[in-house]
Amino acid sequence: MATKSRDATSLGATTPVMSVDLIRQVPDGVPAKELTYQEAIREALREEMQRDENVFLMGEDIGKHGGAFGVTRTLFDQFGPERVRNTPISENTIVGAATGAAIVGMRPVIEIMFVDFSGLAMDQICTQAAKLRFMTGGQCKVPWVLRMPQGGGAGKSTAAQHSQSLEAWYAHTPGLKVVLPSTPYDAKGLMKAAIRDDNPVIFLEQKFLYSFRGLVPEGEYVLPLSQCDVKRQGMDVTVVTSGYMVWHAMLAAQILQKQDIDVEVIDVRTIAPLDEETIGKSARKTGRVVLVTEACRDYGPANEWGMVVMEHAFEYLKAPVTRLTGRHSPIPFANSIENGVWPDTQAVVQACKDVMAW
Amino acid sequence: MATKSRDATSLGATTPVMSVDLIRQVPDGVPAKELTYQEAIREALREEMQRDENVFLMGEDIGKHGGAFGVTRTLFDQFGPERVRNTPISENTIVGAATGAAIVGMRPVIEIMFVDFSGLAMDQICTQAAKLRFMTGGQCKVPWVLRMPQGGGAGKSTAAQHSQSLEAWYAHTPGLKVVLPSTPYDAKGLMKAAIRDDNPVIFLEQKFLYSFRGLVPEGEYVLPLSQCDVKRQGMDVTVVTSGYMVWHAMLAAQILQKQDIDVEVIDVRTIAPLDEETIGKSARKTGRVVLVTEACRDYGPANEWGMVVMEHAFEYLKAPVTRLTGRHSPIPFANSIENGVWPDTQAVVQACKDVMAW
Amino acid sequence: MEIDRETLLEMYRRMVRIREFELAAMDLFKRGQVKGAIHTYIGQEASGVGVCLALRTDDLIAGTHRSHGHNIAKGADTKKMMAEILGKETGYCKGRGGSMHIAAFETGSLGALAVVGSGIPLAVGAALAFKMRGEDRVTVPFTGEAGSNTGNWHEGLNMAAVWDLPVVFVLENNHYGVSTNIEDVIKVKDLSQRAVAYGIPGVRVDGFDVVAVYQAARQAVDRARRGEGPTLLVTESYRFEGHYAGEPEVYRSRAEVEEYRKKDPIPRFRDALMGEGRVEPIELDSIDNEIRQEIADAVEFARQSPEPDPSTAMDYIYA
Amino acid sequence: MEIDRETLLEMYRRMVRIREFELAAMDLFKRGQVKGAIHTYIGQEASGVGVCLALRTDDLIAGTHRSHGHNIAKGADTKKMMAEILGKETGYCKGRGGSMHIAAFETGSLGALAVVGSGIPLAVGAALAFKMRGEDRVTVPFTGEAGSNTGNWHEGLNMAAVWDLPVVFVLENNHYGVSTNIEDVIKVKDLSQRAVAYGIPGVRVDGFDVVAVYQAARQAVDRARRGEGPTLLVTESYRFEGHYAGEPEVYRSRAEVEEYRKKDPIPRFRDALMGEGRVEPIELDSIDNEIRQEIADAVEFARQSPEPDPSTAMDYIYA
Ligand SMILES: Cc1ncc(C[n+]2csc(CCOP(=O)(O)OP(=O)(O)O)c2C)c(N)n1
Ligand SMILES: Cc1ncc(C[n+]2csc(CCOP(=O)(O)OP(=O)(O)O)c2C)c(N)n1
Ligand SMILES: [Mg+2]
Ligand SMILES: [Mg+2]
Repeated sequence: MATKSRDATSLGATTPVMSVDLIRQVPDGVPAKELTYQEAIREALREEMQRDENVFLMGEDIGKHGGAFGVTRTLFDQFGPERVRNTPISENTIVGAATGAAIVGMRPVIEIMFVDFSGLAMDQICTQAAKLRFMTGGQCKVPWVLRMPQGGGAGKSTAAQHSQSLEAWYAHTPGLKVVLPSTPYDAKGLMKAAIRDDNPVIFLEQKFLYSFRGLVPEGEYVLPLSQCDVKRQGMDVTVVTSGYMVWHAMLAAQILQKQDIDVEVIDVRTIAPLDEETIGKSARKTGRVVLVTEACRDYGPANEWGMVVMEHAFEYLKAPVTRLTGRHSPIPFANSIENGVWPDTQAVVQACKDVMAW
Repeated sequence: MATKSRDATSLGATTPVMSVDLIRQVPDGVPAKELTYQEAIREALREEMQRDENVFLMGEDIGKHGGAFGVTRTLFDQFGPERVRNTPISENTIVGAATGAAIVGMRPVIEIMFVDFSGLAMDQICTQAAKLRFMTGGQCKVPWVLRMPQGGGAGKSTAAQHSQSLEAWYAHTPGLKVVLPSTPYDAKGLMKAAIRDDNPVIFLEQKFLYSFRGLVPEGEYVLPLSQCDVKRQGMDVTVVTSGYMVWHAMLAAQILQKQDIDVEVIDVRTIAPLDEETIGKSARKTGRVVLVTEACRDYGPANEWGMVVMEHAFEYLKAPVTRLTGRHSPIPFANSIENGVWPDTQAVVQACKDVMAW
Repeated sequence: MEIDRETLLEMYRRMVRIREFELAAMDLFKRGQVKGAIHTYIGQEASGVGVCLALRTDDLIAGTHRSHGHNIAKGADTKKMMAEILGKETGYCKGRGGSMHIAAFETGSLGALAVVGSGIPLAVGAALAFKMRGEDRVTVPFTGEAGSNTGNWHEGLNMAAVWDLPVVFVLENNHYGVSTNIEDVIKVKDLSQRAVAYGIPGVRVDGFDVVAVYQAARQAVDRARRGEGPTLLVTESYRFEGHYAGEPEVYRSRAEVEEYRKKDPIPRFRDALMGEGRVEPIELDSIDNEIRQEIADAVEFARQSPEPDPSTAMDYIYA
Repeated sequence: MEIDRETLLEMYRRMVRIREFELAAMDLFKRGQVKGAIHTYIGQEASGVGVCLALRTDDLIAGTHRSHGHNIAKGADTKKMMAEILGKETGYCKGRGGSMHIAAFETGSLGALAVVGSGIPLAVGAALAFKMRGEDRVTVPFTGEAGSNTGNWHEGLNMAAVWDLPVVFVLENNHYGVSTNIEDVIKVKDLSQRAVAYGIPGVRVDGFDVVAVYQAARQAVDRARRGEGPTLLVTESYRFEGHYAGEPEVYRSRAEVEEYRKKDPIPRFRDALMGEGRVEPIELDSIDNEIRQEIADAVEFARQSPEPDPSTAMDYIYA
């Protein structure tokens, strides 16, 4: 029997009620405040700009307007037009300029309004910035962060050129680091790490998550790049996922708990370089793995995780690793067919039950 | 025990002697001639241009000069500057112009000199051409072919910006077809199919193969897209591969035969959409699979094949699916470290022995 | 250039049609019935209408994120337009595209691409095809002033110039790219000067004056049709509404907007028509009424239309 | 502008150094000792030398696929240059880059990028950093005439112009992009006119005349240093050799090449120096001899140097 990898097509998407309590990351006792994912990113930018005068922001309409999603709002008033710099519509040159500035010691944090537009900047991102240090035998380094909102959310997205998830393109490029946080806590801690990192870092922000709330420590903290985060421990089945899909996985885990299925949720919050150990360890423990990504299926990011399981846990597998991915299609505008483009809680629940039943 | 996916780093590359006889595709009795991979592509272009006046070529220096690798040489003299059209250095616009021409009924075959430069054209390739038919609800179609030389060959390549294998970027984009032929026979037959196809087709040509010779039928023929080709039947282990790596796999199979290991070689000559059945069927038969690609490892094309095996043949697997890929690194200039960037015959032999011994 | 009465009335009709369509679309948006974003053309009607009335149906436009007006100016059916905006199967793009990708191929379009500048290469390529086939058709890519800073724009104008292609590059200067004023991203004051870099004519015209736009467009289009090559046509107007419906507009003053609203191309043209005494107020009123009814019907049609059937989700990905 | 004797002799020295370096590199290539391609600067020496002598060491250039000459003009060590071309650990890029990516950061470089036009944004960004930090440093991206058709070129000049950045965009017109003559891909005859589109000065100079280039570059560099913004500097010369060593040159006649060789910038400058009587032939001869020896030593050094150790293959991917 062949287990079909399923895209979400068949399963009508349900817009879930995601409670803050679904993911708790701040240890009890540590003073904390509630922030949205968007506020958390802004706070990280603000703190790093205060800490290091070499950090500056560059992008289209990031000034007074605050960017397409308001992430940089108020930073313009605080730091002014030099350090919160509006640019012409020139994606490739925004990235290339960041590279030039980084080579001479700055730490630019740049924004491309939607990851969908980054096709215009692939040369500067993947062919120049990612390779420059290597090509020059270490004569330079390129410490920039490229912020790119990506992804969708049932009923929220805007068709084929404003809704994609493209982490796979960048994760396949040696020399880049790729981050995709799922919570306010991770977003702030990873952004600070990305800014301090000496390499070009692709920082993907899931648009639908901007309004999600979560607890963040009052005090300063920085999270390590290149580590998966076990968002939930479980014994029966491992769900490897990232971004918005983490929330579906957590909600699914809650539901499955009631059915005595104990789910471990691994958040690949740094997509590349990948922390293989954490995935391998969990797969060896549970022997059952479901991969969940928003990106479209073929040649997608879930595959790398699946092969890591293959290489680290083959003889422990009790069922085939299952892919649950975005529909392999451009993203449509109409609700009736945008529904089901992305996996949702129900789809994760079903996939976990299937691997348990296999 | 964890089986490490190996990149070729550790194994010094051997430049193999690839005999024409390694791959025989023309049935005995069928009148055939020997052509190089490059001549085969040129012949396909010539025949299609003679057959259909809407077919024309566009790219940098493809005229008298014949393109960076001489593929279009003599076509300029035969068809003239209108249909063999030199362009300014404007990759994104070359592709976009082909899209516009295709929408109004032409069948442009365009060239980007090295796939490495295609980062400049990703917007027109992946965000426009691939999605236009869908975005417009089928009001148009985009029948173009984008030719891009790619890949390397030990001692032959020219560093980080002229040696990559980037099929994964394009194969991850719904709406595109991606072809990567390994022999003169496939190159000609698939090019003709690509030109006649009504969708945007990425036609990748492995640079090192241009001089490879092989038999091609005297008469006209067209090969189907979206089919894997079983280049060699075997019972013990399946090697799934494409492009230049197919030759290493075939040579490895010959060597392993002497050691009583019977290798099946599957040539994924159309990378996307992928023919999953052929891969699944073979994996169920042999229960042992080695994936070989020139592309760098992480989030690379081999992973899709591996997950297909997982989904179609899990319970038949006698050993973990092994990845043998390009080193996950920008490609260096110096021979001493370019050696081992790509898998070679010895690496394939070793990987097959390992899965047999597992 | 003498413009006949029918053409003048058609100019008026299409401008009003665009205006009423946009007002209705904004109204639907405010009531939460439109998903995603809509970018209205209010204030810029004279630009699209002046240009498109200088075109034949078999000439092709390439649209942008702001192309409701371009399509209607080219003759698109407002029913199928409105249906598309509501994501219905009866829309031009069968609901797959929505507002940002709305394109009426039946009245001459190459599609509407929401990546700024990306429509330009398509127009260049279609024009190349026309030239190669000896057809006297013209293509018109629309771009906003901020779009002239993209690499696409430069590459496209250069390619069309060296090959003398029948393209009229219409650069619509509404002074802002989202929140960014043109002065902050373009140093040259007269955008038509950018034509110098390509050795082609650059023309600048009052984008609030539909007749002036029409006349300038006619010259450029005729030139292109005669095989004499591309022209850069800059129309100067203003975006009366936010970048998208509901956009806060923190970057400009109400006063500035009010100043420009005084130049509203529709009342201005109305007065001009009546002033010349060639048209009776009642004719224009009846046009207004017709259009209002047409748009009301379009909204009703769109509302009643079905969304795409989920079973068709995978259609149109491959031909 | 009065140019002192040392500078004049240094101009001569660097031009000869480039010429001899390229001849040696071609010789090595012909003997199969260089892998990949080499793109020589022979015939264009006056352009790079005139520009780079107008720069300080802490000013930065951005190179291309054809940057042997740019680096040497900026003061690079020919030993490390030759070692890089042979892929040795002692090369500027530790053998990782090779001819097309050769870049001497120690004498002021941002790297050499082989994707045409891709170095321009880097120069713009570094200049932005200098301006933000109040440093009076200048950046110079070199581009060939064909590179001015890339989107990067347009976006880069526009961005530098609107921000008044200290960049001197040097456009080296050698009349060909690989096999393609400039007339087939650029309609405007005087490339400096492309500056009009950005509202910045455009200057055109004889690229065979090192003094003329130097003087034009000095003005543009000083202007940039004063914070008055970028300049487009076009140097008109010619590529004496094939696009790359061994390239067949089917696209131009021997006669055409011979005509241009008569303008060879080195003998021309030699004669000028002696004509003015400011320099004795013997001084120039001794420079020639010094350089020949230097290059012979460089070749020897490169030959003797070790290739990168395989154990270091994964170095320098991440910082
Ligand atoms: C390449 C690209 N960058 C950014 C955006 C986001 N965006 C959408 S419209 C717009 C402004 C366009 O301004 P202009 O070209 O003047 O057109 P207008 O909206 O004024 O009609 C921007 C930046 C985009 N769609 N494409
Ligand atoms: C974007 C891009 N397209 C194509 C090439 C292949 N290529 C290398 S050099 C060259 C010609 C460049 O001409 P020009 O800019 O005039 O520089 P020159 O070689 O004459 O110095 C081309 C097309 C490339 N390196 N990059
Ligand atoms: Mg605008
Ligand atoms: Mg040139």
